[in-house]
Parts: sequence; C-alpha cells; structure tokens
Amino acid sequence: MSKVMGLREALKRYVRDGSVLCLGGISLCRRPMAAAYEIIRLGIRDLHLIDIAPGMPQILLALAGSASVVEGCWHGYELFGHPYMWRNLVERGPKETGYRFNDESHYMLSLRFVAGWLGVPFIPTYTARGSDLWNPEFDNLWDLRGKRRKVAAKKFAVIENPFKEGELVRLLPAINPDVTIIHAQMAAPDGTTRILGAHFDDFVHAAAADHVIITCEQIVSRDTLAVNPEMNLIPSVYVDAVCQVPYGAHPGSCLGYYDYDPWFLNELVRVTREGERNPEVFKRWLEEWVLGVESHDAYLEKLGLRRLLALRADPALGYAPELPRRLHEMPPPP
Amino acid sequence: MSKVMGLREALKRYVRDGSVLCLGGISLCRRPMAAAYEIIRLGIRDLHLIDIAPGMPQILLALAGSASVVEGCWHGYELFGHPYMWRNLVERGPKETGYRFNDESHYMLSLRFVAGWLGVPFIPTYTARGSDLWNPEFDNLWDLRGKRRKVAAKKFAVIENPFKEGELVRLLPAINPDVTIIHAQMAAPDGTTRILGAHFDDFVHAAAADHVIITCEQIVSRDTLAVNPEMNLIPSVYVDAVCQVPYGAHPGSCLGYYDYDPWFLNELVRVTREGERNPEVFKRWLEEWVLGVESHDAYLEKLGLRRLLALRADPALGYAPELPRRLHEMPPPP
Amino acid sequence: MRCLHHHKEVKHVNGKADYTALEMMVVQASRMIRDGEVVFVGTGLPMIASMLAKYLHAPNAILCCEAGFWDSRFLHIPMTVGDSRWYVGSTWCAGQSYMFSLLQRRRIDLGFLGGAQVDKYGNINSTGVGVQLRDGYYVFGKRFEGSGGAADIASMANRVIIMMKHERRRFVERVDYITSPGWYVWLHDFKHGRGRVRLVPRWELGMWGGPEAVISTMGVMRFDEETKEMYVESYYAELGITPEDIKRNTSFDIKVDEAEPAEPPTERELELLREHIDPEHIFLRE
Amino acid sequence: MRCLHHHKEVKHVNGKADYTALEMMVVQASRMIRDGEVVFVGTGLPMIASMLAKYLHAPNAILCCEAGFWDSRFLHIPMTVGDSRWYVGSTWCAGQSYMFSLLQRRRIDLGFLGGAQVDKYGNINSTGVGVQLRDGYYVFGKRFEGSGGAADIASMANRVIIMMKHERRRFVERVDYITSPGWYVWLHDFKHGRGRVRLVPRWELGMWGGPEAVISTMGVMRFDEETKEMYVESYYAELGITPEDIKRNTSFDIKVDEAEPAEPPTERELELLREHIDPEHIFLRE
Repeated sequence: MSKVMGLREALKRYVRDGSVLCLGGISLCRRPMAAAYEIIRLGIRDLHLIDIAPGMPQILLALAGSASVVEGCWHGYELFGHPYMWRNLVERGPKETGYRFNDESHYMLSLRFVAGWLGVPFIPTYTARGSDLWNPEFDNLWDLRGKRRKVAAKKFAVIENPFKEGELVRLLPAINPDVTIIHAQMAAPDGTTRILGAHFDDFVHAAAADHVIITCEQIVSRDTLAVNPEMNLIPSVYVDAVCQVPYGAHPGSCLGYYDYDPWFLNELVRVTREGERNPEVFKRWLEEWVLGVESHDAYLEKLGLRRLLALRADPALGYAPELPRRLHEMPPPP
Repeated sequence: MSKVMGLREALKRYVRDGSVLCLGGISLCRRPMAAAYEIIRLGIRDLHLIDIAPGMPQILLALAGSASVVEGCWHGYELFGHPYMWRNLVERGPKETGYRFNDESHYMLSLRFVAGWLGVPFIPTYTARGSDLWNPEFDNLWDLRGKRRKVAAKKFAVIENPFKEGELVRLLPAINPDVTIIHAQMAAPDGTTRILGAHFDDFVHAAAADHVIITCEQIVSRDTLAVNPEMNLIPSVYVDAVCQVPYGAHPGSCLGYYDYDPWFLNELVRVTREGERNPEVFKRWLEEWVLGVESHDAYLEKLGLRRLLALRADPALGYAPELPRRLHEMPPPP
Repeated sequence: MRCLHHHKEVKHVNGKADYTALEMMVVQASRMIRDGEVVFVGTGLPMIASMLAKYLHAPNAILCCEAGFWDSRFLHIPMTVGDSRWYVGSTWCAGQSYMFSLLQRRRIDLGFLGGAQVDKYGNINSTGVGVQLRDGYYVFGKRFEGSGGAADIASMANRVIIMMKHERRRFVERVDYITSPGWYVWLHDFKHGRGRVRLVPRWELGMWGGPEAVISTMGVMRFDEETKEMYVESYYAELGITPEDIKRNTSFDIKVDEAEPAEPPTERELELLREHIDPEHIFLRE
Repeated sequence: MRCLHHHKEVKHVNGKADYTALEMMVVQASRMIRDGEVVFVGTGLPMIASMLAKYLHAPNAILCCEAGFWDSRFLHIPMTVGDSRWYVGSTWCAGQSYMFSLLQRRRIDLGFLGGAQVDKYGNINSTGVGVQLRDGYYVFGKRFEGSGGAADIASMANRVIIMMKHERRRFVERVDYITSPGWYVWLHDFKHGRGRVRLVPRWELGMWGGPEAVISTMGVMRFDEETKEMYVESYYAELGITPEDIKRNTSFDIKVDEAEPAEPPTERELELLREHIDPEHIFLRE
C-alpha cells in the first residue's frame, strides 16, 4: 500500500484554508521549504501555524499572506539577518493585518507536542516562570479561543498540584495539528522515515498530528530501512503521503545531502529588508522564485546544476566544508 | 572522565537499603540480571522496585527477600511458566509477608516515567478506564503515602480538564527512581549507551532516574559510538557508572549477542513451582546460582563455555536460530 | 505479555477433524484480521494468527508488540514479548511509551487479549480471583500475572478479540476483578466512597472500541448489539463440540439459538501454520 | 537561537590591544566555563567560547544545543542552531523535548543568553520594546526574534551567563518585556487580574539558577549577592574602556567601585581562536 504521491497532490489532499499546519525541522535546517513554496502557489490561506522551532518557512508563509494565526517562539534567520517585514507585520498588530503571532517558548511548544503525541489533553511545566510569556494580559488569540477549531480554550491554566499541597503548577494544552509536513533524508513507500542527525523533535511533530506528509530526498525500499531500524524516526503508521522532493529543504540544509545556500539566504534577507520600505522588492522576489515557478523541479532548474553541486555535502562530514560563508564578502554564486 | 567501574562498586555506591530501584528491559529480554544477582549477594533489602515492564529480575528480588515495595503491572515468565512462589507471596498479603505489590498497567507506568523524564510532577491519561486498576479501594501502598520517600502522596488524582468543561481527567504522579540499572549491548566510558533493537523504554527508565548504572556486553570508545550517533539511546549526562558485564542479561536474551537460556529458565520455573510446597528447593537453587557464587565471572564459569556458545546469536539475525525451544522435550543442556 | 500459553494444555477433542482446537482458534482469529490493520499482539496464538492472515488475505497488516517492534517479518516464532526474533524485518524499534501512545491516539486497529476469566460483557480478569481487602490491603485467593498492557489495550484499541480456554470457571457471570474493561463495567464511584458500585456502559466513560469476539477452545462468541451480552456465533462442530457443550461450560446463561457450525480450516491454512509459521511446533503442539 | 550576531557590528575600540572586543568577550566567557560542565549554547560567541574552554582548562565540558546535538566536536563553526556541522563527533542526536527536559531536570550546568535589553536584575528582553495592548492584542513598537529557548534556559539552567553589546538603550532600568527572567521579576499576579504587578525574587517562584554574569563589549558585570543588582566587576582597559564609559553606556545607576581592569587574552587563547576555532572568521571578523 504505497503512499507515494506528488507534493501538489499531497497538499491538495490534506491542507485546506484554515488548516492547523506544522512544518518540521529547525531554524534553517531540514525545513520543508518546497512544501511551503507549493502551499503559496496553491493559494492556501488562513493557515494556523504551529511547531516547536518556527522560522524560515513560517516567515515566508506570513509574508505571502498564507498564514493568519501563529503560535510560535521565534522568527528569524540567525546569522543571515533579522526577520525584516515580519517584524513590521507584528508591530502593526492583528487588527490591521489579520495576522496574529502568539509568543511561547521552545519548551512550552515542545511539551504541548509531547502531550499531543501521547494523546493526553494537557501537560504541566515549570518552565519560564517569571517570564512575560506567562503574562495573562498577553494573549493574541483571546478572541479565537472557544471559537476557532483547534485553538486551545485557554493559553494555559494554573492548578494546585494534587500530589503536593500548596504547589501551583501551570498546565499547557496539547497540540494536535491537522497536518505535519516533514522533510527527511529518506522514506519508504509505506511511510517509514529515516532522519539523519538530530531529529529536531520531528517525531513529536509527526506523532501529534492527524495527518503527516513526508517530503524526502530519496524514496528507498522498506527493506532498505529495515536494516538498522533503530535509525528510523517515524514509523509508517503516522504517515499519509510520501513525496520525493530532492533539495526540498533548499535554501536550508539537509544533513548528508546538502548545505544551506548562503547566496540565496543573503538575497532573501536583502529583499525583505528592502521590502520594509518598498514591498514591491519582496513581491518581485516572490514572483520570481515562488509564484512564477511552476514546480519544485522548475525551481531547481532555475537555481542551476552548478549551484546545487556547490552546496552538495561531503559524505563523510554531512555538509559542504568548502562553502564560502563570510556573508559580507561572498564570491558570486556559481 | 571515565565512569567505568566494577558492578559491585557501582551498586555499593548507588543502591542502598530502601532505594527506589528501576531495572530496565522487558520480560525476559535485556534485563540487568547480573546486577539483580549482585544486589542479592550484597544483602541489600527493602527495595522499592518500579519499572514499566517488571518480570524476571523483580520476581527474583522478591523471592530473595530484597524487595518490599513494588509498583508493577505484571510478573511472570511467559511461555516458560507461571510466577510460582511470587503469587503465593501476594496471596498471603503485605501484613504477613511485608511485601507489597501494587497493580498498575503498562501505560500507566510508562506515562509516569515519561513525566519523570520531562521533570513534570504528574501526567494525565485516558487509559484503563473501567478497570479495577483505578479502583480507589485497591491501593496497597496507602499506609506508606506521605510517609515513605518517593511513594507518591496519592495513587492518582481526578480533576476537571481546565481546557474542556465537564471532562474529568485522571492524573498519575511522576516517577523518579533513585537508581535505574540498564543492561545494554554497548556503552562508552563516558556513559553514552547504544541499544540494539527495541529499546523497551529504557530511555525514559534512565532519564527519569537520579542515577543510572549501565551494565553492558562491551565497552567501546566514545568515538566508536560517535559513528551513527542516531543509534545511541542514552546520552552520557544521565549515566553515573558503566560496568562491563558480558552475558549480564543471562538467562534472558540480549539482541545481537545471545538468546535466552531455555534450560536455565525451565529450571528456574521448576524450582519455584516446587518451592511453593517446599521452599528449600528454591533456597538451594538460590544458594547454588546466586549466593554461593562469588561474582558474575564465576557464574559464567559455572554455566560453562559450551552453554554460553549454544546461546550465542547469529550476527545476521540477532538470536540463535538453532536453539532448541520445545520446552517439554528439551535435549540435555550443553 | 498477554500470555496465552495455558492453551498448550488444551487437549485435542476427538471428532472427525484432523486439526486441533488450538489450530482452529488460530484460524478463526486470523480470518478476523483485515488487510492494512495495525494489530497489537502479545506472545502466542494471536501472533501466529496474524502471520497467517499476512500470508493470506491481509498481506499489509502490521504486527506490532508492546515491547516496541513495528511491522516485524519474523522468521521464527517469538516466545517472549521482547524476543529478538521480533527484530527481523522491523522498521521501527521503540518502547512502551511509544506503542501505548498509539493506543491512546486511537491508532491501533485491533488488539488481542487473553485472561483467566471473562464475563458476559467481555470484562477480563488476568489479575487474580477471590479479591478481598485484608488488613487494609487487597489480596487474592489466587493471583495471576497481572495486567501488563491488557487494561490499556482493552480500553483503547479500536476493537478487541479475546482468546480463552473454554471452561465453566473461566466464563463467569461477573469477573472477580476487572483487569480489562468490556462493554459494561462495575464501576467504583470515586465520588461516593468505598463500596459503591454501579454498572456503567463503556461509552458513558468516554471510551471507544470494545470487545468484538471471544474465540474459545469450543467456538466463537460475539456480543449482542443491543444488550452487549455474549452469545454463541459458531461452535467447532468438526471437533465434536455442540452448542450444549458450550452452554455447559459457561457459568452464565449464554444464547446459542443462532449458533452455527464454524467454518473449518482450509488445507492451505493448516499447511501454512504447520510448515511455515510454527514449524518448531512451539505453540501448536498438542 | 539566542542570536548574538549583532556583535559583528561591534567596532574595535582603539586602545593598546591587538585583539578586538569580540575576542575579549569570548575569552572572558571561556574562562567562566568549568571542566565537566554541560553547556547549553546557541549559535555564535558562546559556542566559540566553549570550544576555547575545551582546548584549555575544560576538556570535558560538553557542548549541546537546543536542536539536539550532544557533545559535538565540530570541525567548522556552525552558523545556525541545527547546522550539520554540529553532527561531527556528536554522541547523541535528539530534539528539543529531550534537550529542554534536561533543563527542567536541572541537568544543564550553564546556559548562555543574549538579547536586546538587559536590566539591573538580569532580566532579558529578546521579544520586543514598546510593548502595549492595542485593540486587545499585544504589539510592540519594535519587534525582535522572540524567546526561542531563552526563557527556558534563563529559568532552568543552573547558571546563566549573558553576552550583550554594551549600549545605553540596551542596559536599562527595567526591560520592556521579560523574555528571560533574572533575579527579580515584575510579576503579573494571576489572582488579582489585569495590571497588578509586583517585584518578586526568583526563588520565591520556586526557581533555581539565575544569571551569574553579563559579559558586554565593555566589561564583565556580576550581581550583588545581597541586592541582586548588577555591578561592574572588570572593564576592558586594554581596549581603552574605563569604568566611566560603562556608567555612561548604562541607563541605570551601576556600581563601578570595585571594578578592575580585565585580565587580557593570552597569546595562546588568541591563537586558538583565530587559527583553530574560527579560522573562517565567521564570528570574529571585525
């Protein structure tokens, strides 16, 4: 029972306007960017985004107008620059923009996914005490609570620990996204997924979800993945669709296969920085690299073979050791 | 900073009379049997045993008089026979025997360890509704609650789900054993532990504990385990002691290294079955195989090379495919 | 660890059949497994039944066990829940917190259970009989192995099949201790203190799933859609069993009106069982 | 993802030194790392400081990051939190739920944090300034990247070291938004409704740990044992910094009485940094 299908077909089948969507990976690494691009091309809107370590794809979906509700802890590009345009979006406020960003911390989100994985309704925590993340005045989803599907009835609750008199404990509601999309190195047609390197909590991202789409560098046979099964992160049961999308995490990295693309990232940050004054700059970029590109294959064609080869990982190390990385003095892109 | 030490030294350092002890593995597989034997030899008593899948080592500690409190879900030998003598111990009751067995289910215990791993005080669950496991009249630790260290203040609590009006949810208290002992295939001197095959929740067994002792078939270098680090289950931070104990799970199996010992298990079940009428039979066995044996090396000597070779695993399969297994018509032991 | 090995003691009933009651049970169980289902099996007959189903009508059924092995293609029959034989062909190696979370997330299609007692509502006791409070502690007249994962499976698998030796002391009006909940449970009311018990249907507790069939050494029982009481669907006629035998070996009043002779094993089923699945005759010996 | 790359804009202050303020910060941080410690680092200077410590006095320090890499021996400097360069030599590959559980279990000895604002009690703001409620929603005059794991680290690491660019607008009396709690926090009282705020010491909230030092581009600050207010321990004299410079670039009243010139980097430290640890000059460029 093969779950192999095209990326567009998988997205059309599982992601709808208003879906609660989780995109795996962390920061600039192993993120399902091809899927994010395709969601923008499909014109899917009003997404509720939630994952443990949001960043590049979530920013793009926000700037492209695809997302309206985000429960997140961070948005940025690390060394490559600040989340320009996105910060303006947040500064203008939900009333004006229709875009809500609700702040939590990594561990708060992580625990909410753990609860989702386990199938329990909430989970206690001691984290971030004293932080304004727990400030009850700060809840940008207040008017959606009890109204919008899968927005928790409360941001959090406080109870007395029934096992320890007098101790107040904070409870966080579980998360069960409608769809989680994960980019992996390898997957089998039955959905078995192998991830090399740190898994960035992609197991709980997948296990908490109602549906899972895996995009992967390579589809391999089930029997290949039955060798050293300890290396497999996500079992077939969680997975609904397997899509072979080589370089599907570009411009981010995918351990063992390719490195991040510093030329592309520099450019992306540049157009969003300039886009703060002149949104046309970003619009042109979006048209050039996303909307005006027919598919991920066409995107890779446009990047060109020489660029993709320059990013290719050294198989022993997992990344491209000779990649130029001094961002202020990059040679021209290959 | 090597954590390598002898098994006896490790046990003397971390396990005391009254300790809360968790023994990893499941049923007859990859259980720290050498450690259980050594605990009996050291005369440690009044242990509070808790793990997700108790069985062979916990029965032995009960019959040897080392354990007095058990939170468990099951005790037995599967196909090899019933938990003779232990069932008598339970039938006679705590008042007479000083031994308490408190019933939970696999998932109840598993979730309590998950909570212990995460560092949260309790965890909700929907499991086992309608089962007498939740019967508030049945709690064999009632008079220890609030009195004995690390016995939870309550067996469970019921609250209204603060995120869903009118839904009652059961909460289980977290477990943090004083010491978890795990038998693994490989460990490095720094404590990094690799487990082949299903891990039987030994990660949460370790991560929930205050101290961890790893007994392993082979100590290998840290750099060996830095190849395919995805295969490593337990990181160094959790581990206090690493003890090289070949065949440390005998008479149980250890995937990739050896199979279970059907001759030994048949004999163990026989002496406990006969022990129900005549406790001397078991006492003699205990003297012969545990108390009267100086160390695990001596135990292996006593078993003999030919026996150990007969149990040796086929490296391609992970077990001994030619092992005689028709328990009622076994050939003589090699 | 839902251990069914007491079935090894079941004696072949002299009838016209060339197969045993154990083989018949395995065949009946196998036929209830649907293709593509995730089947949570313990050690013993359900494992063999699942392998048989995979050879025949359910090649895509996924076998998993509480120890954490996923979608095993074992070459030799495991004898214990964490048996290394499970490893062969598995595509995932997890532990109990992972496997049981699948139950709580309703991802397990079918679970098999055994036990020492079953009652008319499909409640199972695998903990002990003669439960009583003595000196404030609960004790048993006769203690068994305990729940293991049985209570979790019974409460959270999408459907459950029970396999039991058919004896009067095992098929009881009401189990002494509910290890694994069936359709109606005798619930101890948390709010109203000790001793207050009421009979509650599982759906009122927010539970899904429930026992679908009981496959015994004498026949196959199901539960009435309305009353949720056990009735006899079929009996092993070829093994010399009659509906009356079942009635006599059941200590509650069981309906046998609609009982029909069970469909016997095919030659192919018996060949697969004996020559391919359990050639060591570990489970299927007489 | 506690990003310190704004430090790349720090200009070399002309003094008599042949090293930069960034290098000085790294050296100061490195010296605070003890052998055998588990150090939770983000991308940037703390990572480099930890590697330097491992080359010198703390060979058994364990570097880990929120992405899940454990005890990495990277050969090239990671530029992002999940950078594949972290993989080299790692002995564990986990994810955030694992790494942060170590914090909650008090297993992380030392965490490093940066941010846009720090106040006298060591509270850090990396979320935004000019926070206000508008139309019922909270918004910011200027928004930053957000907490990431900073709030978790600040609240649960056994000790915390802060690294910041030293500017008046960054060293403030009270941060606009407490992303990461310091020694005293302005707490919104859950029980007494909107707007009720009181200053509470972290230990009253049951918290352990707390910020130990602030390493800025001008000097090293610590917190008074009694008052928990920030004071200047040392200043980068060789880089031309005076205690007065620090006072002028701090918008709260900061004690400088006990400030001493900071111990400069050794040749060995600079050589390791420049030639072995960051030869690509990714972080340490001027």
